[in-house]
Amino acid sequence: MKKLINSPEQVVRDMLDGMVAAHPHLLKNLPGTQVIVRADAPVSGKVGLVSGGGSGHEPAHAGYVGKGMLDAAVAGEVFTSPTPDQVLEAIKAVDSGNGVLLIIKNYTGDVMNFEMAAELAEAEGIRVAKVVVNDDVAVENSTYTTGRRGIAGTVFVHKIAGALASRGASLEEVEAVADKVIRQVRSMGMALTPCIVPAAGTPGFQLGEDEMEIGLGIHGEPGVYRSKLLTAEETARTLLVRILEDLPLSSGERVAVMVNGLGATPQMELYIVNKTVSELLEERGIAVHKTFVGPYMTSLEMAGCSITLLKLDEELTDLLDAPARTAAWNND
Amino acid sequence: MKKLINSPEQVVRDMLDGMVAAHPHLLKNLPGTQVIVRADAPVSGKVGLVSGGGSGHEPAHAGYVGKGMLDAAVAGEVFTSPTPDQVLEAIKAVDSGNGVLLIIKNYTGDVMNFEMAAELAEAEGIRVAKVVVNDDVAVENSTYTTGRRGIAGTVFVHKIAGALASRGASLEEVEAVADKVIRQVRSMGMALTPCIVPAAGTPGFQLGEDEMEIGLGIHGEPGVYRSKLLTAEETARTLLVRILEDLPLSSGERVAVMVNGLGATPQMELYIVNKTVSELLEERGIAVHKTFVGPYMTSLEMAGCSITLLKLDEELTDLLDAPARTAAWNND
Amino acid sequence: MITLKQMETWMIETHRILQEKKDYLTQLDQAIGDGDHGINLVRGFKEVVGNLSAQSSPDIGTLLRNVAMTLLSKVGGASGPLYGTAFLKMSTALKEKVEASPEEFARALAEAADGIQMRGKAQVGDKTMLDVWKPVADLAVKQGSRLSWKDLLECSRQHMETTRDRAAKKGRAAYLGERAVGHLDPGAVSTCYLFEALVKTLTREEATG
Amino acid sequence: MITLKQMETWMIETHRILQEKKDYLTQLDQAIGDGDHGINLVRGFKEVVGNLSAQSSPDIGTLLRNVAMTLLSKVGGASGPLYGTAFLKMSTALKEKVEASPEEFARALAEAADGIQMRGKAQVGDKTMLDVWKPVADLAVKQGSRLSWKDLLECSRQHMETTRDRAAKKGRAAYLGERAVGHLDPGAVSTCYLFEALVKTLTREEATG
Ligand SMILES: Nc1ncnc2c1ncn2[C@@H]1O[C@H](COP(=O)(O)OP(=O)(O)O)[C@@H](O)[C@H]1O
Ligand SMILES: Nc1ncnc2c1ncn2[C@@H]1O[C@H](COP(=O)(O)OP(=O)(O)O)[C@@H](O)[C@H]1O
Ligand SMILES: [Mg+2]
Ligand SMILES: [Mg+2]
Ligand SMILES: [Mg+2]
Ligand SMILES: [Mg+2]
Repeated sequence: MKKLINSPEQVVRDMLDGMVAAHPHLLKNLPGTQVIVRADAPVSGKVGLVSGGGSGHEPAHAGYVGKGMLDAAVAGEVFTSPTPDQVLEAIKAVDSGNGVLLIIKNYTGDVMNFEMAAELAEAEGIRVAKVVVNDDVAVENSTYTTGRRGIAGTVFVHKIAGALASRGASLEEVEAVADKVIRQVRSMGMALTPCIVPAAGTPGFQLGEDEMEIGLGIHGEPGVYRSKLLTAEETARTLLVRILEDLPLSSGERVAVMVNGLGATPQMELYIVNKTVSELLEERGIAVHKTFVGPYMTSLEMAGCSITLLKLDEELTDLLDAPARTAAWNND
Repeated sequence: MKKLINSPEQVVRDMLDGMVAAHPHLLKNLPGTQVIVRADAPVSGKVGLVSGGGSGHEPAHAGYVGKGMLDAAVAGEVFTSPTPDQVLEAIKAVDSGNGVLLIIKNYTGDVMNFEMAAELAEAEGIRVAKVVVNDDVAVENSTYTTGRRGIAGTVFVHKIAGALASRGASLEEVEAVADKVIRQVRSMGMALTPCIVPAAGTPGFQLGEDEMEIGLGIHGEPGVYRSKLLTAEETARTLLVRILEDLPLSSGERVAVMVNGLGATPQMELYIVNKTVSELLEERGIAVHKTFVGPYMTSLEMAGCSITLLKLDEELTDLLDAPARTAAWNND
Repeated sequence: MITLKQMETWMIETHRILQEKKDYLTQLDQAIGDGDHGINLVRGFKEVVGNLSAQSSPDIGTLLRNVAMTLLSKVGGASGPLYGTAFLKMSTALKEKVEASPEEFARALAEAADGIQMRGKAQVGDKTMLDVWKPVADLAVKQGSRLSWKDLLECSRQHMETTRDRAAKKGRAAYLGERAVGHLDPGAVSTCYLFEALVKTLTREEATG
Repeated sequence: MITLKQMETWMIETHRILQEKKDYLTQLDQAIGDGDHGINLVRGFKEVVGNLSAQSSPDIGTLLRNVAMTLLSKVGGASGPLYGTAFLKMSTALKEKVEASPEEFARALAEAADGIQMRGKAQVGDKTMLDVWKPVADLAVKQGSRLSWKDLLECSRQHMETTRDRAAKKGRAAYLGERAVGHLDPGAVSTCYLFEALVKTLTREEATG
């Protein structure tokens, strides 16, 4: 295991410290916790937005804390949902009396820990709403099972719900727009290499030199199936076709695109993937409003990418374009 | 070699296409070239800024083309300086009559190719000035040898010269401020893993599981020496101490910090490195004005990082903070 | 009767086994999950054991409540709320008891299993820890005062084994579909260790005490 | 006399050898540079050879000028401007010639070597291609009309070998300091191939023609 770390036990603590040190005007750490909140939290008159999950997805989630996006991010251990007490601290720190929306990625652990925190917060008189992001089309969308995972599409939920909240909308309105994004966003990922959870010290799975995993999440787990190594074009096509099966788009409709790097895939390769994505969308007459290419929701040092499409209407377009200023998302 | 590419011969072309497809409002590709220019080039009344070099450093250099930074970026083959004819096309495309500044990283090839282009442009009546960035303290600063390399500090030159140019300064003024940044910026890098030039297909060097390279550039070359694997703290200290030997800073002075990822090192590890950087600077009483953590100047899929310090005065601070809007740098 | 002291020893023994099996649990979770199950539980039970000396509990209910709160705030992931809920339910069932009869303990196990089901919304057969908790609790309730620890351990091991040949419906393994078949569920295995520790504690003390 | 046709064959032969030695040049450049030297030169000379049929040149000067322009616009890196300059200088020295005497060719080589030195600002001994160009040109000028292609090749090989034991002062290898000692300079090796191709072309033609 070759990593720039001090010790496997310390990675989350050190990372949060290094992050706050880098962005002191944007972020602060709630003392004694793994919670990062906006430097100016709680923002009065505004619904608070809290997200989080296991660590190892940087810049998610603390990189999206700031004006126009999240108010707090709760960092669990690597790939391990944060505990209810930590989420509760985040909720309390960002509530200004207008209620708090929890943006949860659909994993059993995240859902249970955030739910328990919500129960505790409500017991303390704070209004809490929850949305659960499940954008990964690689897995079956079934109510009998865990259902779909939340992956990179979550960042669009942060952005859009954050924009509406910063305009002073109510908790119900912010929850509704978050739900709308969730209904209209789909993603799928693949990996060329596994990653190593620092405390485990060994890769989550083994891949041959000529193999790749298709349809995997962001926790170093294996994918839905293994494939021969594909070209960038074949890879993009495979992921995009599956997404479009699930989110039928007619010619003339508009989307936002995210080509997300999983941690070790450089910008060059992501742009090569985007070339095909943009060509395939153009072929189908689907208009691309904006494209985001980079490491937005990673899986430690995994090599690979995911593709996300968000179907836009006027409201979502306007909120996506609204200003935001965070460590990892900056637009004016 | 596991990469998301279509073929080794096509990586630069595909990457540029994918990049322009992602940022059509910001960037355009000069037909028949590997030159990316601002969508609104040439900007009238403004000195044009041209940079570039081999590919494989993405988001450099095209990621810094846009309002407040570069007007054009010339992409060579992977790790290979672009040819004079390409650089000439860039110069011609961005000159609005106010002259063009070439920002060159100090490599024999880059210097020679850009110089030849400058000669050709001058023969066509365009005023051209050149600055050569040599921020890498890992190598001896000697006039008898090639001298120091240009690495991540180059991005600060783009930002600051770009800001001054966008305020309508003259070619001489823009050149002078670029030179000032070059005098005040120092960097040093390290790697945990080598990278693979696509057309070569094999790694540039081999490293054992418990080894790292210290003091290396951004072209997949070996470093100045090989070391046992160090912790993030030891690594940060090693690089920073060497930088501070070369750029003595007294307590109370101000710097901008860049912790740059080489391509495969995720944001988590970069923040862990930054924790130590910020602590060491604080110990010495050096004030950090701003910190940039991320993949700004990469070396394909190399794992590792570089640290850059830029000594600030009032002028540089103001220009660093000035608005810019490019694919990889966005502040308002 | 089961004593407060035995309950404490149970926690120490659980921590010891988990520590010993940490890498194995990691491997199981790497195969069909995200590789952190052993790490999560060891982090939690280490804290539980550390707290035992710090905060001495007057009764079993208090002890198990402290265990629950520690697990809830230290484990995280899916197993944190699930084990936390299980211990919270047991603590309520054994509230203020300084010792417990086998029937009382069996009822506490049944409450714990129901708590896991309520919290995780899984069914038996979904390839989760519930696949062990539920049959073990049912057996204990059925045997009542004639509760055999040997039978309980046997039952726990057998049901852990049943998770191997199933596709998962809940938890991370569910994402793998058929690819999960052939692998034991890590939470079922850790549950089995919890019961091993229990049986080892109770039978050892019976023998010596 | 050296003919226009022979100059064309020289280019074809150079491309053939470079193609054959591409991986070796890559390895040499990986050891002390960035691993692209073979790739760069093959890209350039492939284009040179491709252009031979497309644009037929009336004289040696024109041919070598076309070669120079192609190398300048296709090779890039350090070797592009250097080889480009070398051929540009040769083309000027052999302007409008349809054939060249050994003395004339020797003078062209001397111009080329000076061009490389002017462009790259290196000294002999800096562990660059100049370490081969300069002594080879000097020898050719010295021998003049009695120019022995065998001696020229010998000289080129010997001086290529001298780059092995030096630390580099110019080019990327300079960054490595003492770590570069023990490795041949890739540009010196490719220069040697250029001369191998030349000698092979000229002696073969002499033999048959
Ligand atoms: N809905 C559920 N109901 C019961 N047990 C579950 C459920 N989801 C997951 N589990 C259990 O949790 C275990 C995984 O725990 P752990 O690895 O610590 O958490 P995570 O899956 O969040 O990484 C699984 O092996 C399974 O036994
Ligand atoms: N200043 C110089 N003068 C002469 N030759 C040089 C100089 N710098 C580099 N070279 C030659 O160029 C060769 C490297 O070429 P190449 O690998 O194609 O370019 P780059 O170094 O830009 O990757 C070196 O082996 C050396 O022979
Ligand atoms: Mg987990
Ligand atoms: Mg090169
Ligand atoms: Mg797990
Ligand atoms: Mg080279």
